[in-house]
Amino acid sequence: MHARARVAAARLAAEQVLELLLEVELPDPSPGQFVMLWVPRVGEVPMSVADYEGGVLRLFITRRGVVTGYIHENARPGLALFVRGPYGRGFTMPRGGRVLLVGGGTGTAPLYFLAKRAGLSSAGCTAAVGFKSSRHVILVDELRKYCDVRVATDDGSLGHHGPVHELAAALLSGERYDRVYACGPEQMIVEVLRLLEGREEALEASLERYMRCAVGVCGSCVLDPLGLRVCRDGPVFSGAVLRRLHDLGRWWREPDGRKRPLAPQATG
Amino acid sequence: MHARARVAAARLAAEQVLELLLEVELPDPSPGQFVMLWVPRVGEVPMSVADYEGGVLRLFITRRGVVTGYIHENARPGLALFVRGPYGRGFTMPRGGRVLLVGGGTGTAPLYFLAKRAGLSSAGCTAAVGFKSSRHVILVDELRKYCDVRVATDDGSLGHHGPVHELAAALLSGERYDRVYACGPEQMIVEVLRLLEGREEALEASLERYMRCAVGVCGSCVLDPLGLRVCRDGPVFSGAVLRRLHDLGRWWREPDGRKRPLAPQATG
Amino acid sequence: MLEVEVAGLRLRNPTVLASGVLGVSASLAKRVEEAGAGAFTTKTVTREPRRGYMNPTFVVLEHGYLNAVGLANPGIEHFCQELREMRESLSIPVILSVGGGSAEELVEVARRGVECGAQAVELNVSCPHVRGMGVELGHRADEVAGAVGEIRRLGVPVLVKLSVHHDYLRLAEACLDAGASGFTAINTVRGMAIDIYARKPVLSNVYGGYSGPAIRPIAVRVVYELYEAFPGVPIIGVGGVDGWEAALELILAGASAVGVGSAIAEKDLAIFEEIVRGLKEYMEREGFSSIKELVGLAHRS
Amino acid sequence: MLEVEVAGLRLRNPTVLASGVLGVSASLAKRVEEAGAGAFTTKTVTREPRRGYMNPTFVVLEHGYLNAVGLANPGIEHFCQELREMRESLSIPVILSVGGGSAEELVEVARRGVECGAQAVELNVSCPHVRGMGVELGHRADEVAGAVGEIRRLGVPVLVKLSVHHDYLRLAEACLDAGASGFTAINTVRGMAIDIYARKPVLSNVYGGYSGPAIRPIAVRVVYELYEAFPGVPIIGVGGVDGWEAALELILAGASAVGVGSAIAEKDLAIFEEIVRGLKEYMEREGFSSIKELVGLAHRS
Ligand SMILES: Cc1cc2nc3c(=O)[nH]c(=O)nc-3n(C[C@H](O)[C@H](O)[C@H](O)COP(=O)(O)OP(=O)(O)OC[C@H]3O[C@@H](n4cnc5c(N)ncnc54)[C@H](O)[C@@H]3O)c2cc1C
Ligand SMILES: Cc1cc2nc3c(=O)[nH]c(=O)nc-3n(C[C@H](O)[C@H](O)[C@H](O)COP(=O)(O)OP(=O)(O)OC[C@H]3O[C@@H](n4cnc5c(N)ncnc54)[C@H](O)[C@@H]3O)c2cc1C
Ligand SMILES: Cc1cc2nc3c(=O)[nH]c(=O)nc-3n(C[C@H](O)[C@H](O)[C@H](O)COP(=O)(O)O)c2cc1C
Ligand SMILES: Cc1cc2nc3c(=O)[nH]c(=O)nc-3n(C[C@H](O)[C@H](O)[C@H](O)COP(=O)(O)O)c2cc1C
Ligand code: FES
Ligand code: FES
Repeated sequence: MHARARVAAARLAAEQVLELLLEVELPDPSPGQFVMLWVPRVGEVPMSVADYEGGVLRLFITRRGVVTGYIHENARPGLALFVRGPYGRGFTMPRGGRVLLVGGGTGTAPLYFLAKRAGLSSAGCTAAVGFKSSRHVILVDELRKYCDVRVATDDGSLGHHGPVHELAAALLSGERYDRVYACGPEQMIVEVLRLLEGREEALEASLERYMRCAVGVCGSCVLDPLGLRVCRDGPVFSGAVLRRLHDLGRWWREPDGRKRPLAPQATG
Repeated sequence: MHARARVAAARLAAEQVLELLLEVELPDPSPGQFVMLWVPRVGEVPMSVADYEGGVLRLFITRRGVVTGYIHENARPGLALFVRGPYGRGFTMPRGGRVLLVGGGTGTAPLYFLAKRAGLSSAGCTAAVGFKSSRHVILVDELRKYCDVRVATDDGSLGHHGPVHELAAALLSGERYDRVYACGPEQMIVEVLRLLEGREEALEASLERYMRCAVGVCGSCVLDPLGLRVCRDGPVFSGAVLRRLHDLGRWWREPDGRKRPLAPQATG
Repeated sequence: MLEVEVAGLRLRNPTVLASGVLGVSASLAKRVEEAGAGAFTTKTVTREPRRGYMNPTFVVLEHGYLNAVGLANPGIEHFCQELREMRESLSIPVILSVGGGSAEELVEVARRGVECGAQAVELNVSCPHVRGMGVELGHRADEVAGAVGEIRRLGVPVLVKLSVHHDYLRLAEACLDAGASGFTAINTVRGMAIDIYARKPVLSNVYGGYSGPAIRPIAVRVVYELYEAFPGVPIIGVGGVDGWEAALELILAGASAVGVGSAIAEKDLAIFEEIVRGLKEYMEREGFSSIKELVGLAHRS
Repeated sequence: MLEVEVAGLRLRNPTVLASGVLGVSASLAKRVEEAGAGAFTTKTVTREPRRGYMNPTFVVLEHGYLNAVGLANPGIEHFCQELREMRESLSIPVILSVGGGSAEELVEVARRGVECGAQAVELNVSCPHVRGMGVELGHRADEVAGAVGEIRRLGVPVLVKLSVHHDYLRLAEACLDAGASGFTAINTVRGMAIDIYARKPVLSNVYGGYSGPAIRPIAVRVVYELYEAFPGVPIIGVGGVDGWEAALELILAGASAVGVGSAIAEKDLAIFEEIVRGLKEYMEREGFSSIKELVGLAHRS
């Protein structure tokens, strides 16, 4: 069953991105894990954990369709939402060494959670984060506590003008890292994977697929040809695995199980 | 479900009384508690725990009808029986002071278990135990390790000639005890209760009734007028409670729920 | 705040002792009242005494319980005395559970029971383990409805106890047409257990009735369906009530009161107070002033 | 020692992936084979693609699971490709679960499925949460039997998946007369859950199918009854298999093989090896040399 999660605070953190603080008792999530967020009579959707401390769960929710739209319009303190989880395998915690985080949009959230939980510092952590524009930026100031942060925007309104993988490319050309963590649009992950080809950095990246059960039973979220379930075998996968996933960057499995070409905007 | 209980040893301890040693993993029983012993395709009956140590459960089984008859005829090492429990409330453990045990027949078994678990010694414990004849005696030698034992037999073939409550009466007339524990035929318990009338000794005695569920649900074993269930509120009751039980020594509830006068031999 | 009216019976709180569980004697009835129950249902009583089946008749499973007691009961003539005593000593309503192999028998038992003091009759046409007196009867909707009609004339409320093994909506409708006052749902679900070391069925009767927390989702659904199909008709929700949350789930589904059965194996009679306290605290926390506001609330959008 | 034959299919061990659970792609099928399963059942496939219901479609309960996925599937035409890949990459048998609203539809899907490589057909006439394609179909025994007869002519074994919500013995008999090769029992049990704080049903579809350990006693009973009524007819026992003990209980009741479904939520694919190892060790300890000796053993005295 779900745990009741009362909205403690809800604010628009950026354009189309709602930051939710939910009071809810959960088994302690690890960075990269997600929860299923149920809005009674509306729907249930997967959301990455952006933080969990003192019984307060933090989520960043991009407005997309029915459920996220409803939340954007109705979330105010006191509203009861419902959560189950946390689910999935999160990131391997970095043990020393130099770390590069590559985030796109709300994909920055789980990376922030990772940086915070791992207690990273800008000596060991560089973060390249990309957004559509300066109005879409989230978590950058907070992330600076743990990492040396570089920002990119699609329209050049803040930081590097261009996709975030270009920032990553520049960083990678000047430096060797021990681990690279990526979360964001799947095309971004494909680019990062390409950047790391032939290099020694261990990559871990988080994926999204349509989900139902979230516990590895229904098969809705499976990735071909390895038969990996995003909800249980992921959502975080290693670079070695990602390279063998033919679906990556190409195919999205619809609720009926058919695959359609992955739209560029499939991820927040 | 039941736990499998393999017969490790089965021997006729006395006339019509089989001593069974069963290898079985159970939650540790306390003296006065009982188990439900299931013989597949034959039946299931309640049996008092006579000992439980090192994963070996000891029972003393008087031959009565279908189930006990089957066990008497078929129990040999290796036979699989099945046990659930332990159930019920056992005896309050004596904390120092002088203790009198009054046992009749296989009713001696739980008293022996009590003496052993409480670590009594003949300085603090006197036991009066009665049997039909010298051929029916069980546990007397073992009980001597913990108590000063007096034996009575109905036919005088060993010890006092007469019912065991006469022995108890004699002991009580010469001495004050802190606690009296009784287990045996219900008429014996009635007699002990009578002996203690107006005296200060705290009595605890164990009763038997027809049982089904053994967990306090079905109501088969209820005693009037207090509505006490032998399986759950008992089988051990205090003297104060016993005095208020009109059924005591008078009525036995049949499997159909009707009461019939308690036959003198209703207890082993 | 917890008082409810169920089919004309006034209950101080919505907990009811379910049939077959401790309902054999006035002495136990008194204890159940003292433990806090809102009403008391007797064990199912038939015309003739029944010994029931041989042990094992009850099995404790991981997620529930199995029983095949076999409708053991002393017969209505003998039980009459217990009923009289119950009425003398209890202030909570006494519901007589009635069983039998035919409409005639049901009516006969009910009539005698009402004479002896039963304040309501529950027709057990859904016992899953007694041939001829159980679920089969519930399949004969017309016959059951006939019995309902006649018993109704005795002037006491008549509840019909339903089973998932019936076409319960159809049976319910037939009974309502005949004047039934409400429903008790659900009886146990047919099930069995085999011991993997004995390699034999555990119950002497092989099959039995499955109860306990495991069957709650099934009970919730039947109650929800009944409430939807027959709004306003009182339902005693039974099945897997093992605490206040479970009780509340059945109430939200549409039950005006909830029966407590095999959970007594785990929590003993303390469960009644636990449910009452839990419901009260929930209502205070969530801002409800009467339990009636919660009945069927899950249906409203 | 664990090899079994079920309706002409040779299984290296008696574990089968149950329908609807991971059965959507050849890639998952391969993983299930690698995890040790003896056979693979696909998700139920219909003629047209189905999106299924909105989330929540799956609820984790205390004693089991509820789902109302709504027979989501890509439709047989699209699934054909997955079937071909399954046959290419798997060495364990692939059972195609077939759904539909009529005998005609069932036959059409089965025919295409067999063309694409399905080695056996399982008729899902017992999904408890899809109107028109579920349990209702099972109530029309003649129609189902008709479909069985036609599919039988395709030359593959036909299993019929039964539900407690049917008159399953009657349905089974009609199907056997029409040439059914065996049965799969049971499908999920209709149930529902209400969240006591949301005060709403959790599943978007309100009702769903109840699975997991809680339903095992119900499954054991259905399997036991089928074995008793139709000795020698193979049964895949499904319902609450969460380890080797549970698997064994169904085997003793009469199942030649056992389906594993929602337990994967708790134990993941490791459950197949766990069952296989557990059964082997049990057989060694207890002195059995072939699992076949255990099938239905609880019936013998
Ligand atoms: C592991 C994981 C973590 C996620 N974390 C976040 C996050 O932190 N912040 C965020 O804004 N979004 C996140 N998402 C995406 C988020 O789940 C979807 O945006 C959301 O489900 C859209 O729901 P909707 O009803 O508003 O949109 P709809 O109109 O229903 O659909 C819009 C899009 O979202 C997809 N979608 C809908 N339901 C689901 C579902 N159950 N599972 C996966 N995709 C779905 C649709 O396929 C479609 O592409 C995550 C997704 C996954 C799988
Ligand atoms: C708490 C308790 C502890 C007991 N401890 C012992 C013990 O240590 N040693 C011992 O020899 N006996 C003990 N008994 C009695 C024992 O349970 C019966 O002797 C046994 O059940 C007889 O079974 P049967 O099938 O052989 O006899 P049956 O022919 O079935 O019946 C013979 C007598 O036993 C009674 N009986 C049968 N089944 C039960 C039952 N399920 N519950 C209660 N009474 C039953 C009958 O009513 C009848 O009086 C105990 C009983 C109880 C209630
Ligand atoms: C030991 C036992 C005996 C029962 N006997 C009866 C009975 O005589 N009549 C009846 O209508 N229901 C009987 N039931 C069913 C219960 O009244 C109830 O419907 C069922 O157990 C589900 O509730 P629970 O999960 O709270 O136990 C019995 C149940 C148990 C466990
Ligand atoms: C998520 C889920 C989806 C299911 N889908 C189907 C299905 O499509 N077809 C079918 O015949 N059974 C389906 N079932 C039922 C299972 O095959 C199985 O009969 C049932 O779950 C009982 O087994 P279990 O307790 O091992 O889960 C589904 C079960 C679950 C949990
Ligand atoms: S969502 Fe069901 S397997 Fe991943
Ligand atoms: S044996 Fe069932 S209540 Fe005591």
